[in-house]
Amino acid sequence: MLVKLVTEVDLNEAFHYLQDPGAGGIDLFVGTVRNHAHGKEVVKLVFEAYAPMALKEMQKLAVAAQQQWPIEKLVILHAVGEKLVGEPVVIIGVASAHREVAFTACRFLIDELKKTVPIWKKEYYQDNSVWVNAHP
Amino acid sequence: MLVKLVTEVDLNEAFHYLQDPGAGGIDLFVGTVRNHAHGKEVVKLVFEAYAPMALKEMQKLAVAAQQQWPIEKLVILHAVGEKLVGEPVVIIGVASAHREVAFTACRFLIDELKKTVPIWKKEYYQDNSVWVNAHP
Amino acid sequence: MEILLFGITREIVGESTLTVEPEETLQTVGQLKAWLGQRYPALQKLSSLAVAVDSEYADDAQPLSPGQEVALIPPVSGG
Amino acid sequence: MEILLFGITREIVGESTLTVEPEETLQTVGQLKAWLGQRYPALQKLSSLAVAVDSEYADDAQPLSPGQEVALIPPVSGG
Repeated sequence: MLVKLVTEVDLNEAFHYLQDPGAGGIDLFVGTVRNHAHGKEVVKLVFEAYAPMALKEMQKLAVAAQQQWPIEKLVILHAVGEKLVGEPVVIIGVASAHREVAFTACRFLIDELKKTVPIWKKEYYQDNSVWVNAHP
Repeated sequence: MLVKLVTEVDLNEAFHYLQDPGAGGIDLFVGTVRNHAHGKEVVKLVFEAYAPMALKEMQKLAVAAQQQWPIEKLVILHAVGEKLVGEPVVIIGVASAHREVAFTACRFLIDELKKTVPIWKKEYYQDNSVWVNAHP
Repeated sequence: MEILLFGITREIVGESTLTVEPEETLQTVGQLKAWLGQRYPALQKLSSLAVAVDSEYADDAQPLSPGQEVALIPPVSGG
Repeated sequence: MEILLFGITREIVGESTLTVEPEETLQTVGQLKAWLGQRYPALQKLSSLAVAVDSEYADDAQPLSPGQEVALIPPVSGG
């Protein structure tokens, strides 16, 4: 598995790592910065991570996925720092013999990452900024 | 939408086309040549297409997906010609505001492509070759 | 009438285009399929065999007329 | 004891590390959370507040001891 926090997530790095003679299907999810959220225009995002714990939690998710499904290769890359609209911030990739596994495991990994990995996103709008999910 | 038959599918071309200010999630499915099929070792694949009809059918699938889900951008790239183990042969990409749509539409497109688009794959093993799906 | 052939149908017939003479008087897709099946029994052993007219899937009742682009579509296996 | 702070907890406290003096005698994660909530009422308004000990999520009963790495984990929002 390839699990990293980086300043720039690299789709080619992910794909080259995932290419495998035993893989028939590779699913790649790329989260990108959207220009609107909660009805407001977003200017940029800033990501902050508790790096050692974030890596540990991402590795746990990778292991959980590998225990549940027959996975050939698996990638989790997450960006930290400032990201502008349209830029990629997270890449999840799963290579498997069959595409069902690639889709299902990829979906599992991004869903769980958003629940448990200690990374925080601050959304900057024209007039203010907010730590996402911080308040009810 | 970007729908093409090509000799080499290009992941970067797909991703750059899909990047969109309104997209929060991009799902990319990449089908690659697996080293085994039906219990035999695969040496290479050769893809042949009825090009004008294949493009029309891929465009129909793209339109069907866009009618069903709120999609920002959509890519279908399929290779023709000889492909070796590990090489990509098809790329499906969907960009949407939310990741659920990206995953669901991407899965729909690859599943349907395999059913209706007039492209044929010949699998070459060590000792012989077979047109996939041709016989019961 | 010229019939475009792909994949295993091209290999069964041995050419990428099959010419059907006008005197065969094939008026529908169904008649064309029956005629082909008699001439090339190996076509009958395929999992399925569709016909496309002007690059659209056509059913057996569809009439054939000069100037159309007709193609045999054996079981697809893209992706 | 040093507490690592991230995201909104760093902004609420105004520093990226908070030092808790030994005389506070906080023996469990639960006691630490109660102490923090009193000193920084804004922490109580968060959707959730977890504590990590040695970079693992810890429940309220977990004992605290010197030499551990302790961190506040406000609601995560990666991805």
